Amino acid sequence: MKKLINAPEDVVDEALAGMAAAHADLIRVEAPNIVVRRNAPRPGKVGIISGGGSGHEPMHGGFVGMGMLDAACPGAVFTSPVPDQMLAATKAVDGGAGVLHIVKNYTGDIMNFEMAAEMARAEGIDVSAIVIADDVAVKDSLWTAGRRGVGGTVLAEKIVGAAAEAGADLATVTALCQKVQDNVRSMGMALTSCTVPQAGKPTFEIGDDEMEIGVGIHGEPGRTRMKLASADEITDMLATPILDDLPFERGDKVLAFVNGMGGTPLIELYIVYNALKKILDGRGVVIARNLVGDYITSLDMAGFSITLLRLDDEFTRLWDAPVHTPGLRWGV
Amino acid sequence: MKKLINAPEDVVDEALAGMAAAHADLIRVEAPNIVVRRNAPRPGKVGIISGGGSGHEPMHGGFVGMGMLDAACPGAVFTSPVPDQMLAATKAVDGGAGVLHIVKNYTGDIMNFEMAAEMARAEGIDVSAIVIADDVAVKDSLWTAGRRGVGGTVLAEKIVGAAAEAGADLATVTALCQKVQDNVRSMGMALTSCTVPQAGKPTFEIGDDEMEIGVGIHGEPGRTRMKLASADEITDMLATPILDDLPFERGDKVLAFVNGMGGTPLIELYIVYNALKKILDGRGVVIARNLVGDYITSLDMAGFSITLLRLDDEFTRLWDAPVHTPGLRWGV
Amino acid sequence: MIAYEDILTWIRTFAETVAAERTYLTELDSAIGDADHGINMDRGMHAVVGKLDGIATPDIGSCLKTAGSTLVSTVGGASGPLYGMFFMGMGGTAVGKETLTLQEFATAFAAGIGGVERIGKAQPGDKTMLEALLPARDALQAAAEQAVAVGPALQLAATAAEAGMLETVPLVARKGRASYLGERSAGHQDPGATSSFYLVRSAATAWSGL
Amino acid sequence: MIAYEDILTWIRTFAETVAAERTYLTELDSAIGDADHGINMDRGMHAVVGKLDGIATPDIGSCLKTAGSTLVSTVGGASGPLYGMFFMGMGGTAVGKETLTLQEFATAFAAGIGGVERIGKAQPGDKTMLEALLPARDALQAAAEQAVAVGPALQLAATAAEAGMLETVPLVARKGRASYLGERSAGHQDPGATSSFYLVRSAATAWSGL
Ligand SMILES: Nc1ncnc2c1ncn2[C@@H]1O[C@H](COP(=O)(O)OP(=O)(O)O)[C@@H](O)[C@H]1O
Ligand SMILES: Nc1ncnc2c1ncn2[C@@H]1O[C@H](COP(=O)(O)OP(=O)(O)O)[C@@H](O)[C@H]1O
Ligand SMILES: [Mg+2]
Ligand SMILES: [Mg+2]
Ligand SMILES: [Mg+2]
Ligand SMILES: [Mg+2]
Repeated sequence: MKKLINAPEDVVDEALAGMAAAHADLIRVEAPNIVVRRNAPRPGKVGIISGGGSGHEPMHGGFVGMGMLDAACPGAVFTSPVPDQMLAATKAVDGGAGVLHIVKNYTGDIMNFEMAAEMARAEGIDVSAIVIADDVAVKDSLWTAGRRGVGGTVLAEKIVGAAAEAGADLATVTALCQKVQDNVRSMGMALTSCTVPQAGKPTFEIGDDEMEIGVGIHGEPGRTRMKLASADEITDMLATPILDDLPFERGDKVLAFVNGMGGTPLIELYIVYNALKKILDGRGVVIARNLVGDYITSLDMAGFSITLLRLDDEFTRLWDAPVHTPGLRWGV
Repeated sequence: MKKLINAPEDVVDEALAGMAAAHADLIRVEAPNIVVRRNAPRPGKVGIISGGGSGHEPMHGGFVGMGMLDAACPGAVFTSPVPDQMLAATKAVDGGAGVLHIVKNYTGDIMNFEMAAEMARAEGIDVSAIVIADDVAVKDSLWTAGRRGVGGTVLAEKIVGAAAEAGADLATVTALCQKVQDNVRSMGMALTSCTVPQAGKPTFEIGDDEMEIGVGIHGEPGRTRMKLASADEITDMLATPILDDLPFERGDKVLAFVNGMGGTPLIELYIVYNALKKILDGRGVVIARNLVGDYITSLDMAGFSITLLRLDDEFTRLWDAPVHTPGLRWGV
Repeated sequence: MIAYEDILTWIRTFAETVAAERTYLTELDSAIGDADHGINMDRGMHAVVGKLDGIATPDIGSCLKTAGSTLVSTVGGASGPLYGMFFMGMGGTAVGKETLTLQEFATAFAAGIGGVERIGKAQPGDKTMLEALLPARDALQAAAEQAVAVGPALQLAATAAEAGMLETVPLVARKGRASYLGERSAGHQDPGATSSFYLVRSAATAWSGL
Repeated sequence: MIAYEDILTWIRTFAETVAAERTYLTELDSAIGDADHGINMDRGMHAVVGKLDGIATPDIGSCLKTAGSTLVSTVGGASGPLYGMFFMGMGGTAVGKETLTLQEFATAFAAGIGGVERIGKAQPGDKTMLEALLPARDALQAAAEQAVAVGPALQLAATAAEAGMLETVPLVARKGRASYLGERSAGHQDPGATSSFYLVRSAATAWSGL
């Protein structure tokens, strides 16, 4: 395992310490490992929190700040955080207007967030929760855990964060977050496996000429293992199921998000964006906004994901609203 | 070779097309492969251009925009651009106040930029050039090609770009760029090799338990090959030669820049930043500004570099000035 | 009779087993999950063992509840709440008790499973830890009704749990991270069912003399 | 006598050699550079060959200058300006000529090297393409003075270039990207000296009948 780390068990704590030191103007890191917006709580503002296993940086800690999250709860690498964190974060950001939990759809995340929400409610805080489940690589079904929450989460956090910043109440931001979930779809692929520091070896074996289509952000196996193909072909393999799922239709305006998994250089992401644009142009789907870069990663995995969000005026306005976090910044 | 590409020979063109499509509000891409600020030339403003081989994204094309570069000249992967590009870029951004070429110290870059500068001067454009040579891994000497230009280039482009945006004349921005060079030092390391798409295989072989200290941004071998060490130890191996070289002294204020090489996840860069902060604290060197992320990369190489710039009030003010490019943005 | 000390021995044995099988559990989770089950359980059980010495009164119920809440607070993931609720559910039936009969233990064990079912909402056949826990529960209850001694009863329960664990191999997961794999989850043993088998076997090992 | 057509054959032979040795040249550049020398030269010579057919008049000077400026415009890196200046320097001495004597060719070759030296500012012993070019220049000049035939003269020059190329192995680079390696650059053959040897050998091959 080749990593820039000290002891595997110190990875999360040291990375958080580094983040806190680098972005002291925006965030503070508090026990029990929560990343809190520096000026939280803000009276009357709905608190927005999210969280999940570490290893997806900048998500979620890198999205704490003005116009996005009020707090993030980073668990151990690829492991949902514990309820104590979400409870502490909820209390730290509650300004009396309630707190929204944005939860990615993983069994562990759901259960830990639910426990925390119950505890927080028991302490008199108004808590709502929305589950993001946007990964079309996974078949949706009432009988299973449903789809994974992936790239759509980043967009939800930005849009909902902007609404909360502008003063929207808990019911409004909750409904808005659900509306993002209803209009966003994603899919990812991997060229290489990630390596969990404490596991010490790659999560999956993959041949030098193979790729995994539909991979999860924890290196969970995807839809299919196949021979490496060209960027154009791969982009099509991800874009088509996404487009067909919602479905996105001719004339739809979208936010196109090409996300690197951590080990993929930017030059390749732009090649993918170029391929994606051609596909969307061909379908008459209009890219009105875009985001290209590493925002929801899987440690050192090489690969990428595509997320498409169908935009309306409300989404577009909230996307464009100022944001100032370690990982996303504009308008300030 | 595992890459998200179509044909190796199309990598640069397609990535530029993707970039142009994603950032049409900021840049345009023109023949012969130059990235030009959308509203260039601007009458009376000194033009700032840079360039070099591709494969270091977001540098340089990602730094074209308000408050930074007016144009960038991307060569083939890891290959200096040709004079035609610098000549075209110089003409495209000349607003009558002259053009500064920011050149990284590589034989090829120097020669190609020099040829272009002579051609531009022959066409009546005032051109000056500053060479960035900040890599302390290379022994400096009058008899050799001198030090490589690496991370300091990013900082020079930002600071000089801010001055030009504010209306400084050619002599002033040229002197300012030299001042950055005089106060900046860098060093890098690699855990893995990069792979040039057209070469098709790793530039260097490296054992599973080895690292290369002092590596160049083209995968050029560094100072020494050694057994993998901890993040704290590695950070010290880079920081100490940097600190001792200028030298940076107790009480100095610095901009600390921890840069990912392309294949390194952000979580590891924050661990390195945490280690670097401890080292600088121990030496009484004050981190007044910082930058953590992938800004000058080496394709898919895993590794990082550290750059320290000694700050004075002028540098700090220019660093803080608004910038709006695909790769760096604040204040707008 | 199961004494307070026996409960401690059980928990310690389970913690040791998890530590020893940490890599194996993580490997199982690599195949159909995210390669952390052994790491998660080891982190949690390490924390639980650290708490045991601090407990002043020999109250089995509060000891098990402490174990459960410690797991909730330190494990995260799916297994944190699941094992947490298991121990808290068990503990809830044994508050104030210094010893347990086999029937009381069987009842507590079943209550623990109730906690797992409530929070996890899994059904038998979903390829989860329930596949190992449910047969163990039934074996324990049967043994208690037939007045089998504690040691042999736990041996029976461990055998049942092991069989249930092995039966997870062909199953297609419908809950937890493995469910994302759909049909591709078949052919792999469930990591949580494996740790649950260790939980029962640890009691059998710890209480072989009872 | 070297005719215009012979110059074309030389250039085409060099382009073919570079294409064939593209991987080898790139591998040499991996060791002490940035793994692109073969790619660079192949891109450039491919472009040069594409230009040859478009030349209307059989003017050796303008043909060589076109080759040079095409290299400058398509190669980049260090080798673009260096080889570009080499061909432009050669071409400058042969403007308006349809044939060259061996002495004229030797003079043109030396002028090409002058272009390389002016732009590259390297000294003999710096471990650059000059290590192959300079001995070839001297061998050509000596052969011209001794009225050796063109074919054998180029053979002598190629042998001298090859020896110079091999002598780069122990050298410590003081110019170009390899110089960043300091002492570690010793023990590797210089890629530019290798392509320069191919340049001379291509003439020997193309002109073996002259
Ligand atoms: N809904 C559920 N009910 C019961 N057990 C479950 C459920 N979901 C997952 N599990 C169990 O949890 C195990 C995975 O635990 P772990 O790897 O620690 O958590 P995570 O999946 O969050 O990484 C699975 O092997 C399975 O036995
Ligand atoms: N200053 C110089 N003078 C002469 N030849 C040089 C000089 N610098 C580099 N070279 C030659 O250029 C070769 C490298 O060319 P190439 O790999 O194409 O360019 P780059 O180093 O820019 O990647 C070296 O092997 C060396 O022979
Ligand atoms: Mg997990
Ligand atoms: Mg090069
Ligand atoms: Mg797991
Ligand atoms: Mg080279």
